Amino acid sequence: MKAAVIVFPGSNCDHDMYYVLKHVMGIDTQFLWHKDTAIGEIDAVFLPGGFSFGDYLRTGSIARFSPIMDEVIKFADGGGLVFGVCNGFQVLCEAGLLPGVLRKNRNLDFICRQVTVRVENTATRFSSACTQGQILQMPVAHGEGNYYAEPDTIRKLEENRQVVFRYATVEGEITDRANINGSVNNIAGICNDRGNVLGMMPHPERAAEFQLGSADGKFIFDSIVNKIAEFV
Amino acid sequence: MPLYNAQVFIQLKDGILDPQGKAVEHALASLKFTGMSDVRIGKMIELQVESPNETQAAGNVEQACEKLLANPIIETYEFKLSQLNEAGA
Amino acid sequence: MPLYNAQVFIQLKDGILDPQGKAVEHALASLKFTGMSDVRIGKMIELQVESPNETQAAGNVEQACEKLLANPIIETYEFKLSQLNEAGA
Amino acid sequence: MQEPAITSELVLEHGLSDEEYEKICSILGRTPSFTELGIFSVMWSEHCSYKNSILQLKTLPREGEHLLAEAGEENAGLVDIGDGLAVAFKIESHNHPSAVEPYQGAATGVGGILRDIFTMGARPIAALNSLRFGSLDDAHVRFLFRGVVKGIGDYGNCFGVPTVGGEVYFDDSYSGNPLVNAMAVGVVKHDQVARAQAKLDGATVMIIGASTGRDGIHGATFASEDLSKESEERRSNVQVGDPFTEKLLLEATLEMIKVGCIHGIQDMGAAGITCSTSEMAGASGTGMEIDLNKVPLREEGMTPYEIMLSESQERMLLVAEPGREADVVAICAKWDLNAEEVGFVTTKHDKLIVRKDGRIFAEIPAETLVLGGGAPQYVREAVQPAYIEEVQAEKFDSLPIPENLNGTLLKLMATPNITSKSWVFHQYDHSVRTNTIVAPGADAAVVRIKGSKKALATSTDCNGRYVYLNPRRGTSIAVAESARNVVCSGGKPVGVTNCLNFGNPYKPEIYWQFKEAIAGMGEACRVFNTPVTGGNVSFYNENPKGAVYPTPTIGMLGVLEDVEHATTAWFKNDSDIIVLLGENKEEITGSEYLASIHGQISGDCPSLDLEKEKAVQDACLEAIQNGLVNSAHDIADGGFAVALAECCIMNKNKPIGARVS
Repeated sequence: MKAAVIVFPGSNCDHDMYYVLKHVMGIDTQFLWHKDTAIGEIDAVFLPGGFSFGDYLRTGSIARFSPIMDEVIKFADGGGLVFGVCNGFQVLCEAGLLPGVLRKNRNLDFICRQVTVRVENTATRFSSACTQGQILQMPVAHGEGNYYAEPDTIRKLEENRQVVFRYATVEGEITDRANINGSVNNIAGICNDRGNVLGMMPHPERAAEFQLGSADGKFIFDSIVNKIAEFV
Repeated sequence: MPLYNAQVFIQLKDGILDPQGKAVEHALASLKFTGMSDVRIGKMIELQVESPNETQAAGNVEQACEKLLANPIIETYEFKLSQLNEAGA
Repeated sequence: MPLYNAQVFIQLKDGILDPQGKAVEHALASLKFTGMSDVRIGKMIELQVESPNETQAAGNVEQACEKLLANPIIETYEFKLSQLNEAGA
Repeated sequence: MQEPAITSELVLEHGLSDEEYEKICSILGRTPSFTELGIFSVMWSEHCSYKNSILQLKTLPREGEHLLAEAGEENAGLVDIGDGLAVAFKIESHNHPSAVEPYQGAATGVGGILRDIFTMGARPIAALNSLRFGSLDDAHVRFLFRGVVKGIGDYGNCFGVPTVGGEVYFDDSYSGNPLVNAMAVGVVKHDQVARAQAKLDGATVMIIGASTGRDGIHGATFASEDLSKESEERRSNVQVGDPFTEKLLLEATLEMIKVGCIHGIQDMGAAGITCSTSEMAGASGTGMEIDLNKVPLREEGMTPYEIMLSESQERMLLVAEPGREADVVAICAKWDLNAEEVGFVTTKHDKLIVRKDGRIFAEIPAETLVLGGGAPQYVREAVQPAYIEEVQAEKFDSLPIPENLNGTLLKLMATPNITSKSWVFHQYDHSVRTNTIVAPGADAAVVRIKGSKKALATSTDCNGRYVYLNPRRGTSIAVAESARNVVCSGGKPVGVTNCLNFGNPYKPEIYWQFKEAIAGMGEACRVFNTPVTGGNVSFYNENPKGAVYPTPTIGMLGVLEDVEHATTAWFKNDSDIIVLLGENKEEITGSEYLASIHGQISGDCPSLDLEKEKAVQDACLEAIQNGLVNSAHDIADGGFAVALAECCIMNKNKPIGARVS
């Protein structure tokens, strides 16, 4: 399996994603610069967290026009696996690869803390190693993670089971208290209708080693590796 | 080439929750500003546009809003143009 | 009591660095929007003001800008008032 | 362009005394030009020259076998931690700008300290901040506090450095003049260390990063006057930070150092181009000629005076390796940054020569401008303030014991100075870079170093009340407490950086507090073998009512030989044994209990036996290193009862009880 982590000016979790893929998961990983115009022999493209272009104007609104994004869109249309975390999720929405938008957090402040998400659909290339309803602990660190989409988009996402992760209590209930940033239906992560593009606000790469407090994020990376193995 | 000043106003679509507006409304009340309500926060982007004529200038600004400046899912935009100098000045 | 609609425009003072404006200007250029320059990002705050008359409404909005809406150290403000309904409507 | 003539008012307005002005004239052999007057005023300001503090600072222990850079020689302290790695760390203040514009003041404070770290080639891996405000009941204090926290968060989060620790204190003494001290820690391989040098004759001098505007002119001198009404009017444009450009500057700088196209580099902090050019040339005993026409400007019509004194953020001055200028431009272009050749280094003379439109506006021997060179150094008169005897005489040993002890403890736990600050640090990204082993809210933060078994522990500490009541012992306690925090987290204290926040040094009582504090710091640092690697002095922290508490904030760096030694403070298992190391004395003078329950800030500060403290710390560290310890917590504000309560409730998922006799 070969993976690529895209670096936009302002990305600051690119090294973190690279470290987990290469040193924790042992995947052959390389960086791609936002001005590159070819992805090459890659099985999975990762859009890391950070403040691409300073998050100016709107989070991800400028990164979405970087030359590499045309290639990412072609790669996704061709069925390639694309995974966006935090700022990466915001860029995927602005680029139209995922529906909806990430707005300012409900409490208007930046939030960095451990949260729990519930696995809603294990039949995806990003959650196949999880069990239905499984609780995963991992950190969030964002100022704009409040997911919104028009009502009929939300209905379609729910009907097609494209909502893959939801903010939940430690006991696994979906409550408003567990809803860290005000997202519609506690949505923390969604995939596209084809299931090959996923965006999520929580950071699995910051919870892939017990030393950092939780290794639950590894279930997601395991899912990706297993699914690629099936395809390749 | 004539130079135009464009003022682009970007606002949340009606019906979309505006927590920032609500927070400001709350703060105004606590500072004893009575009678102030329905506070909504939006963006104002000002820029200068060099263009052969006003229609083309407007077309350019429209394009910029559609492509970059506004997010159609939750925002609406409108803009005003004013000429800054005479042609070729 | 008559109801007024206030539009408050808040901008950075001249000379104050506007990193956001710079980034948007750069993005517009890379999207081939030629001739667009001097991009400045500001805020537009819309609110409704209940007040006996326009002068008092203006006074209230002025106070709100000085005290809360604008940061006098790095921002300037201006506002427009328009009456929404007849007195007591 | 006609520069204003030099008048005595102009000299005074530039904060220069008559003797200082005479010294300038004798150095130049003539009266200075307006631009030269501006340059001297900023370089000889308290902020840049340390003129009223350097002679005291020199009494501090500054050597240590692990130190790779003498204190003050480089932009930040540099400590060797083995495995071919060195750690750069420093703390700096941005108090006055934050009192005027809290958000930008705090943000640019973080930006400045981060640049001090990566200008040495080190990648910042942890940031801390030590904040002090007036009482939260005051609306203006709440405005300042919210702005400062948001400014620190927005800058650090966007830049991508985890904010992992620090402290927040609220006391009326700080109202009107908040203290905003920002600390940063970075790691660098020995062969990647960059120096602020300009030794090569003919080497090209370049400015990289943001364009220059009229930001913060008088910024440096601004911090050297009382924050009074007149300084309000003279406030020019506030400095605005751009963390996005700073992140690009970081990546470009590290990339240039890696490919070896940089001979010397220095960040532009206070006094911008003036300070970086004169310090680099002055330190290397060379001259430097620059042409202001080549400086990328953001505003029209800027005068040489304004360009030389501008404090626009996110800029660096570098001297390229001969022939590698194109590499510098290429790397900066990749990161969309300016990279302009503005002049050259010369060994033919030792002057800083500034030209614009072909005319010389400044020609000054560089060395005469800098600390350790020609900048003045003073010892001021020190007089023990009258209040010292009065407060230290009060014993409070007949105070009634409150009947409702539980109620008192709960009240103490709820005071702003003791209660959990999670509502603050939850606004800071503390897990970016996936190195954070012990997150904020603990005694010290612990961050791992990828590729090495070692880890770093850092903490900032100072109890301003103790230092007010007894400057010498209060400061020793600050060092002891910072070391204790590091030890409780499993680290061995190796070095200190300090941020000395005091009042007006020209007042003998204030200077007495300063001298005593430095003496106390030296004593403690010698016992703990933690040399002072550098830091910052911020005088004139006064407001119309009087000086703030003397607050010598200590930033302590500790090294964990093995990241597995990382220890947290909360109790872990049922029936674990609780051990008290050291003696619990019945001292309440100067305590939080006395202040918040009895409304008294008086009595001498608690006693301290430095040798005993070292023994307690060594015992605790050895026990941790031998795996005997599940948790360790230092007893500080609020004393024994609060420390115990904290150990029980700190872990929100698993609160646990305790019984002590």
